[in-house]
Amino acid sequence: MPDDSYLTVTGLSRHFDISEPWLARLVSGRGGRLLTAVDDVSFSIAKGRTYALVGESGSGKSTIARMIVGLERPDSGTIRIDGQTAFDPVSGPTQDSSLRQKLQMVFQSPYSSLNPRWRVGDILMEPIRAFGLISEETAQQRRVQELLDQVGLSAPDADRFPHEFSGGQRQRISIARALASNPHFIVCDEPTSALDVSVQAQVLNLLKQLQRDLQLTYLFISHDMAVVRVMAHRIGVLKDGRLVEENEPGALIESPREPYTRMLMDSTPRFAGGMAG
Amino acid sequence: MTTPLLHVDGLSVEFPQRRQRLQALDGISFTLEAGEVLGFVGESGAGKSLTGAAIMGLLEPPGRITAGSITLEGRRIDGNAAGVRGREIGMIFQDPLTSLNPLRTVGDQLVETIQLHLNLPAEAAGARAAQLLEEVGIDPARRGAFPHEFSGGMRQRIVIALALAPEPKLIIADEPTTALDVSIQAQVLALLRRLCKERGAAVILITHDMGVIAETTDRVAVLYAGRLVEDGLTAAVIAAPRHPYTRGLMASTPNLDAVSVDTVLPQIPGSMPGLSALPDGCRFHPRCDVALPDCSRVAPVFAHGVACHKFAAEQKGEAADAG
Amino acid sequence: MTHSPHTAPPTRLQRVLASDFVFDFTRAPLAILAAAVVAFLFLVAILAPAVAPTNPFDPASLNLMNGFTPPMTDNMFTGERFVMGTDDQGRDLLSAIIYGLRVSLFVGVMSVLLAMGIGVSLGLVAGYVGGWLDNLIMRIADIQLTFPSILIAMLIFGVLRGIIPPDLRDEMAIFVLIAAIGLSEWVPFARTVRATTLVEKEKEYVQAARLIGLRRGQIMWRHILPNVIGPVLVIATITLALAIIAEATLSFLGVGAPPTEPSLGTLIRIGQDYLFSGEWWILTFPAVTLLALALSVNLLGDWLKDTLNPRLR
Amino acid sequence: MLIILARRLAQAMLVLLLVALISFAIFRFVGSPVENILGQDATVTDRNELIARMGLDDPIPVQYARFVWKALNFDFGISYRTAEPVADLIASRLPATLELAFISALMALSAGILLGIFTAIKRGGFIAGFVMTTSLIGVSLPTFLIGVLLIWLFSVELGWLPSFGRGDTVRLGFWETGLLTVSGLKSLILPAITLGLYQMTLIMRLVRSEMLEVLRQDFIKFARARGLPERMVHFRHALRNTLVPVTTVAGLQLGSIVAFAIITETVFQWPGVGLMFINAVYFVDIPVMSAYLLLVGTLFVLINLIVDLLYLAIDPRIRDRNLRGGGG
Repeated sequence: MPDDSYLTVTGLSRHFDISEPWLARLVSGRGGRLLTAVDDVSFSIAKGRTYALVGESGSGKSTIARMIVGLERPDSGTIRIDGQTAFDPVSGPTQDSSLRQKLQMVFQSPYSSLNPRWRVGDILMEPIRAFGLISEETAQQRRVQELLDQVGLSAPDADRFPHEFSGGQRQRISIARALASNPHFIVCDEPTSALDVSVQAQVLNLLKQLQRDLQLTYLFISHDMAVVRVMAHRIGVLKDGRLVEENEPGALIESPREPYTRMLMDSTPRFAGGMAG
Repeated sequence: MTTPLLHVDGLSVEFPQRRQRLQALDGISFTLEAGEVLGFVGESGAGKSLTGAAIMGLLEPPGRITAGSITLEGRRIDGNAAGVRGREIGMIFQDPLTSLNPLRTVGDQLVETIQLHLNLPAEAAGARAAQLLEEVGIDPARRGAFPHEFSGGMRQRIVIALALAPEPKLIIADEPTTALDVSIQAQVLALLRRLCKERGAAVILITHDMGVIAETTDRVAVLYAGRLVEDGLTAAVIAAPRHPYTRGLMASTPNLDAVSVDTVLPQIPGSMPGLSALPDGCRFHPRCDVALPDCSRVAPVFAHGVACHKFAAEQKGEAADAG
Repeated sequence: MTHSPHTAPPTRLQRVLASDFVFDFTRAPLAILAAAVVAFLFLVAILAPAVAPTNPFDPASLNLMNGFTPPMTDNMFTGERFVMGTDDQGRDLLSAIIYGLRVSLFVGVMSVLLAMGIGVSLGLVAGYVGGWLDNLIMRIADIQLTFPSILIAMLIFGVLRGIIPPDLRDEMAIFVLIAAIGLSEWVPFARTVRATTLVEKEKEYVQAARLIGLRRGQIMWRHILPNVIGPVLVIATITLALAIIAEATLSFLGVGAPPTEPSLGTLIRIGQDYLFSGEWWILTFPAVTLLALALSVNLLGDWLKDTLNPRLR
Repeated sequence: MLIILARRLAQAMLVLLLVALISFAIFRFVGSPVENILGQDATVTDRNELIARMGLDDPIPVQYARFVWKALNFDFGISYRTAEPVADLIASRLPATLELAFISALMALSAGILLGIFTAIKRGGFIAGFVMTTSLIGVSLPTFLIGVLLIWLFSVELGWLPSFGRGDTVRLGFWETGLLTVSGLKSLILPAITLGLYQMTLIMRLVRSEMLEVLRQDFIKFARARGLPERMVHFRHALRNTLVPVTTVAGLQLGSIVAFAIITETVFQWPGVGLMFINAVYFVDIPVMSAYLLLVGTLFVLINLIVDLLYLAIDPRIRDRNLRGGGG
């Protein structure tokens, strides 16, 4: 593993128990069944870079994202973040809050990722208070305004409720909330798949700009090859829970080794002579 | 000149709300020839699905048509679309999960549609259903199965079979592949296009995806905030978009052929206005980088396949130069 | 909702006044009427000692000679007049109704609060924590739901009566009644809150809260609870009507409010005995009050349901 | 299918045992059975003898098992109040309640479903709106008040129908029916309406809201888009899907008719088990209360079982989900 890797995942696996209830099993004589959602996945992300996991629904990409941030427990494998062990099979997940503070997540849906009953200011304030980052009230307010500014919103927006914003603006609020705990690493789980194309470009550009300004490391989850192409420094292709191919974007797209990768690209609609990025 | 298959003229749709009336469609006009595949493209809220629903006479109340006419082969169908629904115009919706009645077998639902529209005896209708299933790539032996026993892609094939069953002249497909995985999307679109071409049925394909438009349609109509902003042959529009919105929409679509991760994507600032806060003049002007003073005051006239003051002014300039 | 980034956001009051909720209310005459009736009845009940012509519990105010005086007629012995007439013991019916309303509303409101407290907490826990706890709570709810709440209330009432020594039974009756009705009505709250919690818990804002290390209790209390208030409010209103009716029913059956603290149901029970002999007013006035109360609360509940869930209109 | 049946049966048994446990707890721990039988001034030896005879000194699980065993043999003990065997008491009164409940349920279901469909399809129409508003009065009117008002109108003022009792009855084996005599039928009318009206409004409102929910779904829109006429959309597609959820709740409502009969029976002095129960509550006649609970519990579990199986028969999705697992 290269020394500059920020996140290293080794042999990550996750199974879901989809067995029938015991009585039905008893009567039918069938044993339990496991669904393998993630199967022995290993990769690492260099500091300040974007690694994209691309795959279709059911490929296990979201499960990986959730395991890395600690929302779900892996069955096996290790996760190391910034030199610290975040999960290993022996000691389980670390409860270290300084580690948790370093990783954040931006979710897919701009509608359900913000609590509709909370004002934007309170939403942004929550991580600041939860991690005890700033104790003084006016400094907290200042920080909220700074965050809003960073994602292209204005100070009075702090007093509004999420439903007063468009989808793109809500996704900006989501990003601001992720930034609130001064993270080094952000998992972006399909952050633009629910957005309109013209707004998607804004959000993607914002993520890129923040990466440059704050030296952030991204794990970018998507089903869209074209989006991944413009975002990632390295791409991993997932199929049925396995990492089938991994490469630099240019090389991957020009000469995919796996037929699955080629099929994914061939079925991505594009327009002839298309406008290059 | 022969009568076109479908002619929509000045179609306006309104949704009365608590405090105001929202004008969801404003003066949409277009023509569709038999066998043509026309794409409607636009972002959410642009009114593309509403246009489809209005043609079918399936606007959700309290939405209603306030102006304009819809003619199918020279007959007015606005106001009495029930007569042509299914029989002459078929429709396919976005979500194949919910489009089929979960409590009845797919064969049942097919036979029901066939018998209703084609007046066939039960046996012939059954045979016809089996044949249709075969055509969309589903084993006819599975006609006794319930919708939940099929995968998403299979279900959308069944929906296509249902829409084609009465041999309609026009199919309106409203985001037919948005809910499906990319690999299945391409197959379903290809199937839809092939079956319609074979039967000489025209298609209105509603989508937000420029790539889908480029690969599937003959002609494209671009909608923005309830108005038609550009209309033309797909190849021509993609090669040289005339409306700044079309241009921006295409430019901001990420592309597999991008050069490097470090480039900034071209973007349109802001977002499409909600129906309750539509700007005066050209509805795109607050986001437009080439807006003229007139744009904020006067709605541009739709001419030469585009509704744009800037384009009209350039045309005039060229004409003057030439003259 | 329109949004322009540079105007100052409206204040809380402006927000409330401009909300669709208030807008719809001002355009629903039936809802306004119902709200007015409910508010009036509540006010009368709260101010009972001040607004009732007499205190029906004060033996000094009773004159047996006044018994069975029809409404708005001079009593043939004493010459007194009563707006709504009197009952068998010469009690002023209007006063009895006002005090009865007080008992009915007190029992109704308290039992709804009890049911809501139990139901909302159990629903939140079942929905959010899940697992065997969820299974246990929901099985109990299922079983209880199979039995109509009035039967459950009667059963609880009967059991509590069995436990409480006979000499305390009348004294405790009101509280037994509240416990019986409250315990019989928690299930709809729990089921709705659980269903909403199951939906909310999967939403990404809850996961975002987990990511910053909030504990389960904090997430339930701060994030999920505010989102279940809408449906809980609707159920609370409907349950209030149910509780008022349940109380009246129990009292009518003679297993509710004690004779020392007659509720509307008790008054109707008394009135029924005199229906055959032509003293119609003893039954009619309490019955009309009860109906007006239950109907208004139901109308409000119905309107709330439609407004908070506009798809159902 | 067999598996589901087995699971449902097992669940039903479990619930029944639980109901029996509550019933037993009431029987055993509410008040003192010994005092209730002997009175407060019995001697210690008398008491001890009774305790031993009733087995009250055995371990609680043994007592519970004995209670269940006795209940299976229709032995519910002796009423404290009338000193009759509770089983005889119930047997003599059950036909009256069941006849009343059956007629009311029939009325409530048929009228409720019809009106529900009508108000859903004609939503926004004048008559449907009127029916809906009126139904709210139905929900707000306590059952006992409906009864009292009916008595007032039809018995006191008009004198057309009897105000109390069951009228003449005919004995058919062990079953005493009032359905075969004119006076029996006349006596049934008012109580049946009283009992059925509230249930009818509930079922009507339920059917309406379920049907509206179904009518909003995509497959209905797609059915219209396929050109199916409204009549077919409503009756072939919407109605069946509506009846799936309605079945469950309607089943529960039917069950509750038996319990609501308590109120009606009190108002009309109808000699059924409800009237028996209310007297038991009033006089703290524990054995009767506990037996009634057991009886009603069994009835509800039975109805639930039938509803569940009906559900499985109607909805193929449930059938498969249960077979494939994940249910519970």
